[in-house]
Amino acid sequence: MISIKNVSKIYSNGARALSNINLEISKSEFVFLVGPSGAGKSTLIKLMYREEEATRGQVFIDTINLSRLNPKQVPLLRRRTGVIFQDFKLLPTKTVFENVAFAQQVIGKSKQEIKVNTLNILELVGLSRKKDSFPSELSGGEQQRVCVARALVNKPQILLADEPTGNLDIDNAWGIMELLDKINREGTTVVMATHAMHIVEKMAKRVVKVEEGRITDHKLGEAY
Amino acid sequence: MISIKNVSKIYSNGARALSNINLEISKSEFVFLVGPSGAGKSTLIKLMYREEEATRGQVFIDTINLSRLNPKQVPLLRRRTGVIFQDFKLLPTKTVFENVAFAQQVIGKSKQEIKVNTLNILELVGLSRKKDSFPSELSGGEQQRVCVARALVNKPQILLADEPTGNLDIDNAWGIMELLDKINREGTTVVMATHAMHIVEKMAKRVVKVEEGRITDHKLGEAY
Amino acid sequence: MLNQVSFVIVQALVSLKRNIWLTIASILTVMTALILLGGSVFFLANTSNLATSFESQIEIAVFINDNQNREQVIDLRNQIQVMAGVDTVELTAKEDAIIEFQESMGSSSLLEDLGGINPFPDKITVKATDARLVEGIANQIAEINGVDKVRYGQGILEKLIQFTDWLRWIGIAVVAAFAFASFLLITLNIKTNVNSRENEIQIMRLVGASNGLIKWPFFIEGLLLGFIGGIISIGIVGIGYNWLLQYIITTLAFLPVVADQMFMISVFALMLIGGMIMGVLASVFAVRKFLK
Amino acid sequence: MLNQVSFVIVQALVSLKRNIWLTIASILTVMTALILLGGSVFFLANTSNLATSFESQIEIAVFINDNQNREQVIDLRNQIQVMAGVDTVELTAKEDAIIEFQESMGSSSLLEDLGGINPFPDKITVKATDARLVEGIANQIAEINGVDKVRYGQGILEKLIQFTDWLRWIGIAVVAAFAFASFLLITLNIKTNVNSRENEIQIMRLVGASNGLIKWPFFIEGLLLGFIGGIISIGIVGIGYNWLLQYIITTLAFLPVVADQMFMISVFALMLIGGMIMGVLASVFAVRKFLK
Ligand SMILES: Nc1ncnc2c1ncn2[C@@H]1O[C@H](COP(=O)(O)OP(=O)(O)OP(=O)(O)O)[C@@H](O)[C@H]1O
Ligand SMILES: Nc1ncnc2c1ncn2[C@@H]1O[C@H](COP(=O)(O)OP(=O)(O)OP(=O)(O)O)[C@@H](O)[C@H]1O
Ligand SMILES: [Mg+2]
Ligand SMILES: [Mg+2]
Repeated sequence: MISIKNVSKIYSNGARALSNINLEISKSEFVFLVGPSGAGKSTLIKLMYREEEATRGQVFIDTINLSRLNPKQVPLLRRRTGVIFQDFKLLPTKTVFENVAFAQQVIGKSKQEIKVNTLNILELVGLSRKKDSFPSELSGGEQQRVCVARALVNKPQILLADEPTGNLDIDNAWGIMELLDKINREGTTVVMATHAMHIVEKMAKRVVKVEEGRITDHKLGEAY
Repeated sequence: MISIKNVSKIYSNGARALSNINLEISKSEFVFLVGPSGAGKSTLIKLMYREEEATRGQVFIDTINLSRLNPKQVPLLRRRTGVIFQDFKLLPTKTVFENVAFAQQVIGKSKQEIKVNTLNILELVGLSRKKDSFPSELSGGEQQRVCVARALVNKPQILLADEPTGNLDIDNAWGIMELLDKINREGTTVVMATHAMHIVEKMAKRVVKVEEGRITDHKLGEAY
Repeated sequence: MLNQVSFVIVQALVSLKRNIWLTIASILTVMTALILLGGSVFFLANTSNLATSFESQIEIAVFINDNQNREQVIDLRNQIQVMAGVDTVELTAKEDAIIEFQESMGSSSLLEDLGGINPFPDKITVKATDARLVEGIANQIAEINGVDKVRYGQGILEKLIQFTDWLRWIGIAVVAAFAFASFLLITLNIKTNVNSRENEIQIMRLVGASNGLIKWPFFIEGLLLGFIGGIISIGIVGIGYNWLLQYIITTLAFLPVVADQMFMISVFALMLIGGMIMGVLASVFAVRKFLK
Repeated sequence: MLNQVSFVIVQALVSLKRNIWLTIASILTVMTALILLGGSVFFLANTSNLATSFESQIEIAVFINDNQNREQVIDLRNQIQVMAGVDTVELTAKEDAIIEFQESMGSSSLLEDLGGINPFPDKITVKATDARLVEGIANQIAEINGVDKVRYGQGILEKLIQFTDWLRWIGIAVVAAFAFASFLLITLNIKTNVNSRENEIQIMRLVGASNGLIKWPFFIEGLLLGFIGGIISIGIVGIGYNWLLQYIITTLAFLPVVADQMFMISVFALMLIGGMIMGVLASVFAVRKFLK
C-alpha cells in the first residue's frame, strides 16, 4: 500500500529531516511511528500525502510514484487519505459542522448524506453540542477531536494520524484510539505518530522507531 | 499570590466554561490543573493573565483586582507572568532566537543581556541548533520548547503552563518538568494544566481537578 | 456536479457575509474606483465635445471682386456649397455688411457720411466639416474666378487645432490614470481579501479540494463585489451628472454639453461590466499564486 | 529607553525586508497615489492660470466724443488710468483707427475713397485688474464728461466669469478626487499589511509588549514607505512635467503655463510630506483597532 524507498528529505533551509528511509506498509496494517521530538515522524507522514516531496528516493501509494504525480492529481490522492494534523489545521471561518462537511463536499457528496455523516461522526467524538462553534471558540482537545472527525468521515483508504491524542485526557484519548482501531479493522491502513507510550504498549501493533531521521528500531505487532 | 473568588465565565457565544470557582494559590506553590477535555482548565489560566475577563466574581494577583485593571497596566502584569500557551503562539515572522529575545525586549533589557540569556535558555531546552529557524520550520515538539523557553527566560513571578508537554516524548517532557521544578524552587509560583497523569503522579504536588467548569477534586501535594 | 455548483455559490455568499467589514470595504473601494472612472469618461466626452465646438467656430471669409454682379455671386456661392468638406455657406451682401458695421459703430448715418460710397465687398462665410480641412478649402476657393481675397485666421488655426488636440489628450490621460487607479484599488483590495485567507486556502488543498473548488467562490465573490459596487456608483454618477447638466443648461447655456441618452447608457454599462470584470480579474490574479 | 528606540527602528527595517513583496507593493501604491495627486495639482494650477489669462483678455472700449481735442483726450486717459481697479490703458487716436481698419480690409485707399472723412472716433482701451470689476469701472467711465460710449461685451462677460469659475471648480474637484483616492489607496494598502499581522500583534500583547512597542514599528514603516514612494514619484512627476512644459513652450507658445520654480518645489514638498503623513496616518488607523 505505502512503500518508501531510500528516501531522504532535506528542507530548503538545509535542515536534514530524513536520511535514507526504507519502509513498507501493507494494506490494512496499523503502524505506530515513535521517537523523540524532531526525529522526523511528521516529515515522514507529510511525504505520504505529498505536503512535502522527497529530496531523494521514492514514495509509492499503491503503484503511484508521488514524485511523478501530476499536480492536478494531488487532490485525488488526498481524497483517498484522511489526515489528523499535529496542528489541527481547521478552517477558521467555518464552524465545526462546516469543517467536517467540507471534507465531504470536496468529493461531491450530496447535502443529505453530508448532514447525516457529519452529525454521526461528531456524536462519536463527543462534539455534538459544539457543532455551530468556530475553531477559535473550542478548547485544545475539542479542536483535536474535530480534526479526527474530519479525517475519519470519508472512511479513507489510508489514515495518517500525527499525534492525535496530544491534547486529550486519558478517557478521550482511548475513545479516539477505539475509533482508529475500528476503522482499521474495516480495512483502512493506519499510520500514527505518537509520544503516548502507554497507548503504543497497550495497542500491541507494529512499531517503527525514528531517531535523527533514521529508523533505529522496528517491532512487529501481535497480529504478526 | 493568586486568588480566584466565586468566578464564573460565560463566553460571548453563550458557552459556559466556568461555574463559581474558588481557588487560592500561595506564593511559590506548584499546582496541577487536571480534568477532561473542555473542562475549563485553559479558561481558568486565561483569567490569570487577563486574556479573558471573568463574567462574575473576581481574580486577584497579589492585591490587584484584574477586572478593575487599567488597560495600560495589563502589559505590566503580563511581564511578571510567563505563559506556555497550549497553541504555542509564536511570532511567525521571527526566528526562534528573536521569539525568545522579544519577551526580554518588552521589559527593556540590554542587547548583551538578551543575547546571553537567550542562548542559555535555548541550550537548556535543546534548541541551540535551531535558533535561526522560523516557527514554520520546526517540528511540533520544537515549537513547544521554544514557547517554554520564552516563558521561562525572564524568571517570572508566576508561570502559567497550559499542557506544556503535549507534543513531547517522555525524555523531553521530563527535561521540561525539571526546568519547571527548578524555577519553582527558586520562588516562582507555577500553575500547570495537563493530561499527562504519569507526570502528575510522579511530581506529587497539589492537584486541582476541574470538570464541566467546577472544581470536583482537590489533593494536596507532599509538601503539605 | 450540481452539488458542487450550489456549494460554490453558497460558499461565496457565506464568505461575503462572515467577512462583512471586508465586504463593505471592498464595495466602497469598487465604488470609488468606478465613480472616478465613470466621472472621467464624462469629463473626456465633454472636453472632446468642447474642442469640437471650438473648432467648428472657424470660418473662412471669402471677399468677392467688386466687378461681379449678383447672379455671379450667387453662382459662386453655389459652387463653394458643393465643394468637398464644406459644411455651411452664408452670403452677406455688401449692403448688409455696411449696415452691420454701422450698427457696430453705433452710428446711424455712416453711408451718408461716406457720400454714398460703400467700401465693403460682398462676402461669403464658409464653415468646414472639420477644422483640419479649412486650409485646403481656402486655397481652392482662392483659385476661383471672381474671388478677391480669402481669410481664415491663418496661424491661429494651427494653434487652435494643437490646443484642442491637447485638450483631448489630457482627457484621455485622465481617463487612463483613473482606469489604472481603479484597477489598482480593486486588485489590491481583493488581494488583501484573499491573502488574509491564504492559510484557509492551504488547508482546503490539504483536505483534497480541487483548484476549481477553491477558485470559484473567490471569482463569484469578485463578480458580486463588482456588481454591487457598479450599481451604486452608477446611481451616484448618474444623479451627479444629471444635476451638473441641469446646472450648465440653465446658467451656462453657451457651453456645449454631452447629454445623449445612448451615450450615457453606454458609460453606465461600461462601469457595470468594467466593475465586474475587474472584480473577477482581481480575484484571478489574487488566487493564482496559491494554486501552482 | 534607548534600547527600546533602537529596537523599534530595527524592528521596522527587518519587517520591511522580510515582507519585501508587501513593501514593494506598498511603495508602488504610494507612488501611484502621489503621482496622481502631484499631477492633479499641476493640472489645477494650469487650469486656474488659463482661466485668469482668459479673464485678463476682457477689455473696455471707451469711445470719445468728437468734440474733444487732443489735450482733453489725454487728460481723460490720465483720469481713467488712476481709477481703482484699472490695470492698463491704451489710447488709439482716430487717425490710427482708420489705418488699422483699412489694413484689416486689405484696402490701401480707404480714406481717399471716403472723401477724406474719418468716421472713427478716438478710442481708449482699458483693462481691469480683475474681470469682476469690469462692469463697475465701465459704468464709472460712462459718467465722465467727453465720453461718448462705453463697450465691454456685456452679457459675454458674465458667461466668461461663470465659465472660468467652473474651470477652477473642475480643477479643485480633480485634486480632491485624487487626494481621496490616494488616501484610500495608501490606507488600504497599509491596512492589508497590518491585518495580515493581526495574529502577530495579538501575540506581542500576550507576552507583555506595551502598545507603544507594537505601534511604533508600524508608524516608522508607514513613514518610510511614504518617504520612498514620495521621492520616486517626485522624480517621475518632475521629469514628466518638465517635458510637458518644454513641449508646450516650443509648440503651443500661446498657452499660458505655470513654470514657477518656487511653486514646483512647493508641490514636490507637498507630495513628500503628504506621502509621509498619509503613511503614518494609515498606520495609525490600521493599528488602532488592535490596541483597545
Ligand atoms: N518546513 C520545515 N523547514 C525546515 N525544517 C523543518 C521543517 N519541518 C521540520 N523541519 C525540521 O525537520 C526535523 C524533523 O521534523 P519533524 O516535524 O518531522 O519532527 P517530528 O518527529 O514530527 O517531531 P515532533 O515529535 O516534535 O513533532 C526537525 O529538526 C525540524 O526542525
Ligand atoms: N473563545 C471561546 N469562545 C467560546 N467558547 C469557548 C472559548 N474558549 C473555550 N470555550 C469553551 O469553554 C469550554 C472550556 O474550554 P477550555 O479551553 O477552558 O477547556 P480545557 O479544559 O482547556 O480543555 P482542553 O483540555 O481540551 O484544552 C469548552 O467547552 C470550550 O468549548
Ligand atoms: Mg511532529
Ligand atoms: Mg485547554
